[in-house]
Amino acid sequence: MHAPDSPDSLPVLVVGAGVAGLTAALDLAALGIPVVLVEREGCLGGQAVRLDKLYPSDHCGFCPVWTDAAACLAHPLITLHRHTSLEGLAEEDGRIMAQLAASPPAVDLDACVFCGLCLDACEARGVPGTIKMRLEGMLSAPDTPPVPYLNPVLCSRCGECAGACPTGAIDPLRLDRPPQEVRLPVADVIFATGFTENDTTMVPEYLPDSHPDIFSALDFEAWTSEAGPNAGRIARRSNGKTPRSIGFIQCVGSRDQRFQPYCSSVCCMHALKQARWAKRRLPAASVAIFFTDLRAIGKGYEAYARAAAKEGVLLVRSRPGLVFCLPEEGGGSTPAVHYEDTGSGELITAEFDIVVLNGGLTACPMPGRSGSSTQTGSACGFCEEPADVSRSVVQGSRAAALVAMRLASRTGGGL
Amino acid sequence: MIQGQGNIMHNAVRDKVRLMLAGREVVGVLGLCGEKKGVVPHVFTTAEDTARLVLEPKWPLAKTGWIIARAFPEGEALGMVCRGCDVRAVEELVKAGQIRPGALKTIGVSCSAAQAEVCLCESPSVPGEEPVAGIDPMSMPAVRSLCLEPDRLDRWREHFSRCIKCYGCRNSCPICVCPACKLEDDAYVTTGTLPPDPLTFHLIRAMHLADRCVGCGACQESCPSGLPLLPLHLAVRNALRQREVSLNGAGSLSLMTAPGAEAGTLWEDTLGGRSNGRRRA
Amino acid sequence: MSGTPLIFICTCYETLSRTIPRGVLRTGIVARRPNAHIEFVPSLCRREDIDLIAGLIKERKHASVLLAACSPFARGNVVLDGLARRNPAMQASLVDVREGCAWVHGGNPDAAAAKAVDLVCMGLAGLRCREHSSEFHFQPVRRVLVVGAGPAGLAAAGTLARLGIEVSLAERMSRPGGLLNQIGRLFPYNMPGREFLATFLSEASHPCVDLLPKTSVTRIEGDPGRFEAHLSLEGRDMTVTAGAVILACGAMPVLPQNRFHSGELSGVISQLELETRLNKLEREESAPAGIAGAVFIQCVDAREDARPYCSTICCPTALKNALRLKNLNRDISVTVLHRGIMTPGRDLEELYRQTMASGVRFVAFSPASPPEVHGDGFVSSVSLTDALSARRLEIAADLVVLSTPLKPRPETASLAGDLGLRLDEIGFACGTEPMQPLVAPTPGVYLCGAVRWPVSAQEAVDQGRAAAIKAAGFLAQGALDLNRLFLPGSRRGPASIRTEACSRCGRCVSGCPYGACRREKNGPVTVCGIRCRGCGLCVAVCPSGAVRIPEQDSASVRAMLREIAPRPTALREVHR
Amino acid sequence: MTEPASDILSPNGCPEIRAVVFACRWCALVGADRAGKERMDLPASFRVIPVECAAGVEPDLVLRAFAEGLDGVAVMGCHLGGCRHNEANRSARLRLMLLQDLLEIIGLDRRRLLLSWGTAHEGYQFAGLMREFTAILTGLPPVDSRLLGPC
Repeated sequence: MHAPDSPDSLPVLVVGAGVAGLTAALDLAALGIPVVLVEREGCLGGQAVRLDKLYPSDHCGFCPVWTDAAACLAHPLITLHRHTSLEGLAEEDGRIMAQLAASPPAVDLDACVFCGLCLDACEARGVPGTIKMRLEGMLSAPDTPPVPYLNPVLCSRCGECAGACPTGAIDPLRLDRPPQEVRLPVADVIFATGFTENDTTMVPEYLPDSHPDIFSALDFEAWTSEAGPNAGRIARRSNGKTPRSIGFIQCVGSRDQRFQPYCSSVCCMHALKQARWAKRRLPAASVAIFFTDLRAIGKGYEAYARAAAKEGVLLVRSRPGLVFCLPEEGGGSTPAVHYEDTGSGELITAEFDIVVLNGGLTACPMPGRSGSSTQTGSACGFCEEPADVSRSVVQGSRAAALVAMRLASRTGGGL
Repeated sequence: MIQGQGNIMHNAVRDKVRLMLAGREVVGVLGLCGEKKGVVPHVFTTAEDTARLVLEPKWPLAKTGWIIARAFPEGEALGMVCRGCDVRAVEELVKAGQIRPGALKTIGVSCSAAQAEVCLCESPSVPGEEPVAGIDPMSMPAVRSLCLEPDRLDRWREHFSRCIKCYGCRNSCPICVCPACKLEDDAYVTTGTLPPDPLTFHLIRAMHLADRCVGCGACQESCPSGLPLLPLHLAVRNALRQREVSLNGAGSLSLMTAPGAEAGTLWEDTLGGRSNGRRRA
Repeated sequence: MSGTPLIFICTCYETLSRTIPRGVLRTGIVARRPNAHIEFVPSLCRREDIDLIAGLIKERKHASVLLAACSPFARGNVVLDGLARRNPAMQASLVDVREGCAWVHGGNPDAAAAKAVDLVCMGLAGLRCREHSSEFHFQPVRRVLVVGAGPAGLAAAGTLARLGIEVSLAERMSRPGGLLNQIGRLFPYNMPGREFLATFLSEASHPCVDLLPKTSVTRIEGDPGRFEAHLSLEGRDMTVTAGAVILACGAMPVLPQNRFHSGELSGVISQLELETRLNKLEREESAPAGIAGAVFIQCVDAREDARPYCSTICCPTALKNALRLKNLNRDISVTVLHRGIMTPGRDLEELYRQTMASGVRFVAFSPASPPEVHGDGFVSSVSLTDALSARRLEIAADLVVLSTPLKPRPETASLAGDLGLRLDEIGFACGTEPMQPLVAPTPGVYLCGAVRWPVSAQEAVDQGRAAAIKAAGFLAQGALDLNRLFLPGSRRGPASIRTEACSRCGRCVSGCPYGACRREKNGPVTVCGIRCRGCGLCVAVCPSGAVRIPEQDSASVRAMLREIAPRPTALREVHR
Repeated sequence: MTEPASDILSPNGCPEIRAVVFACRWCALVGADRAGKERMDLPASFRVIPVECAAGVEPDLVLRAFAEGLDGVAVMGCHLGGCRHNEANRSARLRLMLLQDLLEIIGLDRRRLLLSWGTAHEGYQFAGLMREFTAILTGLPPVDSRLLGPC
């Protein structure tokens, strides 16, 4: 086993607590290797817990993930730093020194008992709505219940809340404090920083953000999720009406020489999933996916796509040239998609009450990943190569394996 | 049943029994023995003895057979002249590992259509014999009035209130062979109350038998208060069959096998509308 | 040692008392439990609080403690786990009177108070009939059996060896490498297959790894931590005892049986055949003779009703080989007939772009009107309808390459059966989707590579490493971490069967989702503690009440129900 | 209509309803917890008993619950296909549906046994079920041993 006070008992740094990071951390800890897990956000689970459903199992997004999140929180060998990001890595006398920036929020999640006393204190004194009980992250995993959120703009820094808080969890002054630099010697690093959705405004022809009914894929997920604002109901953002038709446009800003040449590889299935759920919840609505190549190649994915087609999801091989707005009878406007029906070759303009733009996902940076001479640490998950949940967790375990092997070779012999 | 046929069948069975005994296949053959006052179950061991073998009336023997033969060492077997339900019961007992396969050798005798009517039996004939038309229990007024009529609750209340908790139904049941029984466990059935609380005493039994009941009616026959237990068990068995068919399209009666055909089935609940999709104020 | 449990009620800094006044709660409880020991505390979840109550319990000599506090998901678990760490032997249980009561019935304080009393009494009832299952240890054998020495199996073995774990690596064929032996170059970087294989062969040639060629696994018995695998080495039977098993027996290529006149027209070959030819040509550095036009047909025997899945690797393979053809002879016109090019991600998409740049032509067809291959003795041309332009095309070809998918190996089913793995409708093995795709429901059983789903060589080795570290983690733990599996905070042992009450009817055996209940031939039914995860299905189906989960016994549930049961009230009197 | 609607009202105008909820701790228990966190206002008629899996709920104990005089029993598990115990909840569903049928056969209202598969993992979903369930039970007379006992 891993000797606790040998020089190699330095912890392994895992950057990012998405599904890949969580898996890597747990796999290492299972071998008795201490782990420091840093997460930029307040809640664990990364993008996965923000998903309403997962394909192909149609499992809820957060449910499978929080088991691992809870295990990480409970594991004696895993130290978690929320609201902390990796700034860079330095080489100091043969050891890797990680520079972390911790910017603790006004409310300390680990100390808060959610009693709500701060709200009362604030309401008595401050501007109403300065403190709100709000879900940490879009979906609340049980390890992140609704916590008091201190609005930095409204807050007068009067400190009433801090006075009322029985556990000293809340402190408005933290709002103004600059991030604290932390330096931490680590044995090795695993990057699992995940991805961010590209700014769709890059793609002018699809009028992104110009119409409330044009969504990015993750916006749509949030808008329609069972834990979201509409509790699983699908409605138009413009007028709250039930949409008669929904169009999904694939490869928006990806597989596109102007922006992102590569394929994000998760969007086809993501769109299929959203389309199927839309169809389940609104059987009357017509749902279409405009794809370039329908890349459903994983385990059970093809079957999922076939089921979608059987359920009446319209699959159109086409890359629409234009999205624009048409006036609606009774005021307002509705987006319309202009595309070529590749089968017949004719140009079609179709109105869609909701248009979902699916595509460009960019890997998050990995500070210090490519060192001067060679690459440090191992990367896993989307930040290494576009990957969905089931691929990310495999990559996470793989990264853990590589690190464990490196440590073992250092100690000579097994762990 | 016409007398002539009866005699032919009777002789055929008697010959089978004699053959069994002669061939030393079995140590004895359990059957009904005619006496002056009536008939009693009896283990026939000699050819001449079988002269007293009678086939009527229908008398469920499976439990008796099990009690005699369960302790038999490897190689020993007991013959049994019995009806279709008993044959099924023996199969169930073997399936449930309660008796060594082959320890009970059955000589099946089909019931008459008239008998089937009495027993609410859907398969009165035994394999190998020419089929006798069974009846669908759910079509019989006896069952319908108890299990479908609006006022059935009152009927059941009246019936259950007559139970004297003698455990006759369980003790005579060829399926109820557990060494311990939930009906005697205070965690399930409150002990020391009469009549027993029907919700537990009778319904727990009904649940346990749902996928096993062979419809022999032994429980009902042995009930001193004449509770209509057979309709209850048949109705439950029927309900389970409906469920099985609707869930996995097969008639395989089992409370364990998970329906496979509907893999990936999604959210549902038993309150009329779907509960997800609408936030309530 | 006092039998009566000590009750701690956390008022959460008096916020609870706003809805449910202390007095009401106390009188309510005492009315039903006259000699209850009740302690009100402002908070339970800070470290000092836990220390405090742990001390109190010790000094007052209480065997068990009931915490009436917030929900397990809020802070409840923190307290329970904290107590368990300080005093493992203690019976502690938690009832949620905040989220579960005060916060949802704020509008009706009386009802809330009544419910809180019920909840506390339920907790007490549960504690009374609750049994403490003994600490559950097991000593796994520190050896892993890896079935199949393809890239996945080799990587798994190599990884485990470097982590100091003994490995038995069983390979059907005479030499390791699996399908990789037939592959000359690997997409996307066109790396020589031999080179790639060599790195993992050298990794796996390690004193810890015991490579068994020409060995097939006939049967696997036993339980996690001590599997007994029966192998046959060229007919000679042998047994390997391993703590964990990694299934890496791969998949096999479908051969195009007389599809597109393969077999009758010469020049119509399978992708694998082309692979071998290219390997030969590249070794001899000679150009392909007498080939002017080559046509690749994708999705042959795949993505159709008979075989409704995409085999993942055929597209990149075709692109790679198209490029190789081009590199051998620029003048060969190469056309790829496809139903969508499946090259997700960064590198594969790059490969796609390279291939297009090199002049390889891509034509999409729809399954409704598949291409037709023409020729007489020799293949001459391929005709099809371009799905994107609906135009008819006639392409001259003297080489037609059919891309066929991978299918599950026959032995997968039997091994999966032994190891409690489920198969998907195609016959590939399933892990625990979505978070643990390489982990079987049975602890200590893992899968990697094409046995789960067709994968590239690179992905196969990645999965091999992943499966390896999972197995290593499993062998590293001395006792199963029950807290992670069972009710929050309360450690729970496996189900147990009272033999004298068991009728051996086998309902639990056929019902158990983990194959933990089993009946030896006319012996008693037993529960395998390592497999059991305490779902309680066996308890629910047992007709004689012989099965029980020690920490949540039927008797205790019944006792809880008693506490909920409405007391006789005026209402009921009227009813009478 | 198998049971006469209850016309007996307690002083505060609504029948005293008691129900027990067997909540799978992977799904419905989370919903119950969230309902609390969001401080929703629910009828105080139900008591939650957390279970590891809906498959572990004994039909016999459900009957016991009715015999104890409870008006309703709810069993809530993961959605089918999402069970944490290798599809165990599918067979649980079959067993409990059969129990509903059994109640129906002897003339008790099947709605007294509420089954929910993956429909209670959000706070509002759990709340909605509890409100509807209570409303339904309010319309039914108390099941009491007395109700089925000697007349």
